[in-house]
Amino acid sequence: MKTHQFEVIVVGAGGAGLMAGLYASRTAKTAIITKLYPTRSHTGTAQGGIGAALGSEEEDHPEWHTYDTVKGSDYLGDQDAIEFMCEEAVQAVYELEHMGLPFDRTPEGKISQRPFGGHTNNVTGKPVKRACHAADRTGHMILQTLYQQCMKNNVNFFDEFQVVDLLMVNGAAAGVVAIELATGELHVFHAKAVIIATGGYGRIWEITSNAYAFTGDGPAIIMRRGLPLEDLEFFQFHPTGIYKLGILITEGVRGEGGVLINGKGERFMERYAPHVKDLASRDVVSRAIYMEIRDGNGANGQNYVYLDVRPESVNKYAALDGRKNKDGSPYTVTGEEILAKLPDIVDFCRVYLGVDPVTQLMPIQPTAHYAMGGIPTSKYGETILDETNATVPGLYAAGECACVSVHGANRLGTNSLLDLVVFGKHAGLRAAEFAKTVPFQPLPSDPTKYASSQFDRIRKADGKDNAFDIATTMKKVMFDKMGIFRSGKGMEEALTIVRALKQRYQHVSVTDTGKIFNTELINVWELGNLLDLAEAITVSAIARTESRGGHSREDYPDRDDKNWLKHSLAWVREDGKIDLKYKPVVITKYEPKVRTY
Amino acid sequence: MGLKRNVGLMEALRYQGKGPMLTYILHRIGGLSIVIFVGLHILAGYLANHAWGANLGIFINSIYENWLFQVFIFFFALFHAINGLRIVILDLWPKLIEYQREAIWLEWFVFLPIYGIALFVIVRSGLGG
Amino acid sequence: MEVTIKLFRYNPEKDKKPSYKTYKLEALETDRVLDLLEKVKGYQDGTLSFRRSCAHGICGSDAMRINGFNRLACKTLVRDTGAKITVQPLLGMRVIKDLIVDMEPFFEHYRSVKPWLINDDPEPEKERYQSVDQRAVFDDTTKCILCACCTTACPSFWGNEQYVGPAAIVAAHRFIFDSRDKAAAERLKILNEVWGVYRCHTIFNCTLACPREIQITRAIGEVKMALTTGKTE
Amino acid sequence: MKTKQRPAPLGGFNFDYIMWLFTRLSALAMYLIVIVALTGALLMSARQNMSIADLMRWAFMPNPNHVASTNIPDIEVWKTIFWQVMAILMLFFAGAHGLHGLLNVVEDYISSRRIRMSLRALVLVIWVAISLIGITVIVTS
Ligand SMILES: Cc1cc2nc3c(=O)[nH]c(=O)nc-3n(C[C@H](O)[C@H](O)[C@H](O)COP(=O)(O)OP(=O)(O)OC[C@H]3O[C@@H](n4cnc5c(N)ncnc54)[C@H](O)[C@@H]3O)c2cc1C
Ligand code: HEM
Ligand code: SF4
Ligand code: F3S
Ligand code: FES
Repeated sequence: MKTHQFEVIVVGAGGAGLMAGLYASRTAKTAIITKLYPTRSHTGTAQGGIGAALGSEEEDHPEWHTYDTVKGSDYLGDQDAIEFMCEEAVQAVYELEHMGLPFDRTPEGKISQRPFGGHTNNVTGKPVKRACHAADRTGHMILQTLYQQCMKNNVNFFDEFQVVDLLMVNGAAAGVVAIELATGELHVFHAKAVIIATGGYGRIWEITSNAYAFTGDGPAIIMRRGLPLEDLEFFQFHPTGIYKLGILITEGVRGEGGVLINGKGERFMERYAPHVKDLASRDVVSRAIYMEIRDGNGANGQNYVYLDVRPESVNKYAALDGRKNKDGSPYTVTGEEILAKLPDIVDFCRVYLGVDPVTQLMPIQPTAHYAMGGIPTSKYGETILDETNATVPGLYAAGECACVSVHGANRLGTNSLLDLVVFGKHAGLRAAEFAKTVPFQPLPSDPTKYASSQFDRIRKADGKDNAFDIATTMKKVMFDKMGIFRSGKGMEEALTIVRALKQRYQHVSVTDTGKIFNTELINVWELGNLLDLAEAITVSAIARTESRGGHSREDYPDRDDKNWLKHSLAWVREDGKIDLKYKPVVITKYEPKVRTY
Repeated sequence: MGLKRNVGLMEALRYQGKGPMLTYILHRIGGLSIVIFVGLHILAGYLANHAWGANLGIFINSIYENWLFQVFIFFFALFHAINGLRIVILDLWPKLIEYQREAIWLEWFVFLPIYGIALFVIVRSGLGG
Repeated sequence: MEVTIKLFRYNPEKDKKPSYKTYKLEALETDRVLDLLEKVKGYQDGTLSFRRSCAHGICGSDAMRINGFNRLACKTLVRDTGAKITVQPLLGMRVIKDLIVDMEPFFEHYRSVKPWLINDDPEPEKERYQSVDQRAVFDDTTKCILCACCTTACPSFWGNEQYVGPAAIVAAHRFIFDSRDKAAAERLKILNEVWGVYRCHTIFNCTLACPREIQITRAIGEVKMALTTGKTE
Repeated sequence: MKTKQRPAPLGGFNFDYIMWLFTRLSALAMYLIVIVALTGALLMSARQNMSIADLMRWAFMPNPNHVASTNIPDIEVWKTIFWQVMAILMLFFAGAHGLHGLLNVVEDYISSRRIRMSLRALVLVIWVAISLIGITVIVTS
């Protein structure tokens, strides 16, 4: 066992982790621990853009952005935090630009922006260009740029170290325990402040746009240490994933004028969102696709529909919608423009589908995409202890694993990257500030005890069950019963199955007895995290007897502001039972209204 | 822990490098054979002029006269020259690299007929025809 | 269809020498090689180790030699490989275990070219302007995901691991040709050394291997020309 | 809206750079010489009197030695100062190009700076020697 000491430890090197590390390292001795090489983080896959009301191409205001986000969140977002984020957004994007991020440019040389689902001009109700982008690899460029800045500023990195436990002493964070993948050795990182930025947990679902590494390690670790997780029932299904594979086709495709077409060749979004049509927010579009499929309008009678970005269709529908360029001329695109603006999408389709989107339709289906819920935090990234908003000293969280909550019940596209940058930065600043004011907590006497006990259990299990089977079953049942549409009965079934799987999981062992890169052991451990979260998610969802944002129940189809305008907090008790409590939503300016697009 | 970094020659040659890698290998072998041969040839020319080394000089020159050797050296010299021109052009005008695939086709297209004719002539005279 | 997949295996804690093991499994034409590796690991041999994350060719974790050619396992379909597949670790790197190689030297080279924006002018209030054309010059090289397919396909790198390698030159190109960056001269100086661009013999293995279809050799060529003409526009 | 021009870097005059450029330029120069030599040979009626191997030999090294044993009736026009200069030029380019090429191949595999520098010195010596010998052969034949 090796021990390291840093003032601030950041767990995770995605957009949130790097931003936090970059800022914390300015004043405090900081290290970033990550289970993947930083550039392998999932932020790199984000395609469409980062939202900020720069107004480089047309009129836009942070207030509009705030309103859209509040509305997008189905009024579950905390409005003070949303306001804060949307105000900071503009400067955050400029800051990224100064760091070297190669945004696409307008003819005047400004940062180019494109329309995105749910982002509107508040006066006309029409989509507004708010997503700042670098082709369709904005996340990639953010990740690379932040990593480059970290190198420039000599931030310490522990690459391929997987954090497996959080150390808490006297109710405050004291560090983390991590396993060095290359040697299998446990390391203790003693710290004054810990920032968790481990990303989401979309691997719980069968069809997902999320990486293999998205196993919810951070939230699971937090939960095991007796801290709550917020709003777990809200998980976003992105409308357009590649059929069967779940690989994401960015909303930017629809931003550039692509439309959804059902098996009968109709543009069906007109019926569900008459104003913004294909650019309605994600929960709305996903449900619409699902309903089309259920009504037998899927393509070829299967469970998918088409996304159409062929120039002739784009031009046809743009003309019908009366979409105009800035100078008032009708909006048109050519095949080359599609290729230039969406090169990676075109590449995915060619490689994985053998389909050329410039001339053919893309088969798509909704795909598990984004965790709105997670570790509850204040708008400065401080982790919240309970329903009174008390905070845990020295513990911070940011990024997809955190729940500020700016996304409420449904996240708008482009707001996650924004969330990473804004709250990553503030978490970093706060943590460094905090570290300057307190001494190190003493380490517990045997800091690695809990972590090694988890691995020992796996090593010693009887090996009667197969992890791959358990994972497959969990993913399937979660996608079927805990997907876009849910019902009390279905969710109960899911819960029973997940609990049974957790029992079976106790028998899973490993054949690899080595220490060096024992990925089998790690994968089994990660499966444990997914199962724990799946259970907590299902329990939280069953309790919420309404439909809101990403949580749609067939047995309770309406939003119920009277009883449910509140965040849920889930704790796992010593005996493994899950406790739920609730805390109010912060409402400043925008009273909940019926949500239509 | 771990294996040593090891790239054996065979391992490297087995990499499925396609057209350009082959031209690189041939270019390299060609360049080396030409320098070595040209060097020897110059020496031979010098030696042949002096009684003390005439035998050696003549022997080296007779290698050159051998048609089998000519088949070999002409292949590499011609290939080196044509491929070298491709490299020079691509290196000095990087924009043209867009057409690198075509460049390789073109290269073989130029090389094969010229070498074919030369081969025919050399072999015919070599076999005393 | 049934596919046979032959895997390079090496466990540093048990084996003195690497070996190959063959597995048979059912697969669809549209399956990724990565899916097959996952299945082998899940059902046939849990000890198999490899890196992966995003599963759609964007994170650069799973670069390996598939049928003798550097690719991403998640971007190679059974359709492209056929029913007989051989998978080996990248060439020219230290193998740590099975398909996992030591990436440190690769990142070392990457860092050596100062791949970050350097501009000491005071920052403007808003964005720095850059025309569409200025932005287009280095667009191609911003796509790099640092997968190392290129560097480990380069015979010069095989020959000597001190060569900075195409990936590092790509990273340098991205900044040298960025109109906002002011340190082109510094980077060119680094690349103007024995282990810089002059180990590149225009072999093109890098360009052909790049899963992001970056015109690497062209980028290297542009760097060489920048050294000759001093122009970086 | 034009961003400020950055200070343009110098061409960095070091051995590697110079030799890189020299290799390319000498390649072009050799092409030129070969073309001149070939045209000259054809003008001097090589077509009827020479085997293809001799023609090539002349093209790469326009040295009277290389055509002495052919069926050319009048060898005098081949033995001019002009062709001697061409031959020496060719020797210069091919020698430097080829020997540096040799060095380049070796350097691909040599990590040690000391060995590299010694090899460079050695190659320089060989180059000078070969050139001197070559020139002697050319002018004395
Ligand atoms: C396909 C796709 C497209 C998207 N497109 C957009 C978009 O257009 N706009 C937008 O705003 N958002 C988008 N998103 C959402 C957004 O990209 C993610 O929510 C965001 O990148 C998450 O960032 P993060 O920093 O929280 O986590 P990540 O970037 O995933 O980073 C997680 C980090 O934590 C580390 N880690 C995890 N577990 C451990 C552990 N146990 N120990 C140590 N380290 C650990 C990992 O190594 C990694 O470095 C998209 C998401 C996906 C999947
Ligand atoms: C018109 C004729 C020639 C052309 C166009 C030419 C072109 C080139 C070029 C462009 C290179 C550089 C390759 C690289 O750096 O990747 C090269 C290398 C080389 N050349 Fe030539 N060359 C010619 C003639 C010769 C001659 C006559 C010799 C021998 C005396 C020779 C020997 C070499 C050697 C040894 C190398 C190094 C090989 C390598 O780096 O792979 N070349 N040539
Ligand atoms: S240039 Fe291409 S092959 Fe090389 S590391 Fe980058 S993405 Fe990979
Ligand atoms: S393969 Fe290597 S030699 Fe140059 S063109 Fe690519 S870097
Ligand atoms: S797993 Fe990310 S590139 Fe293959």
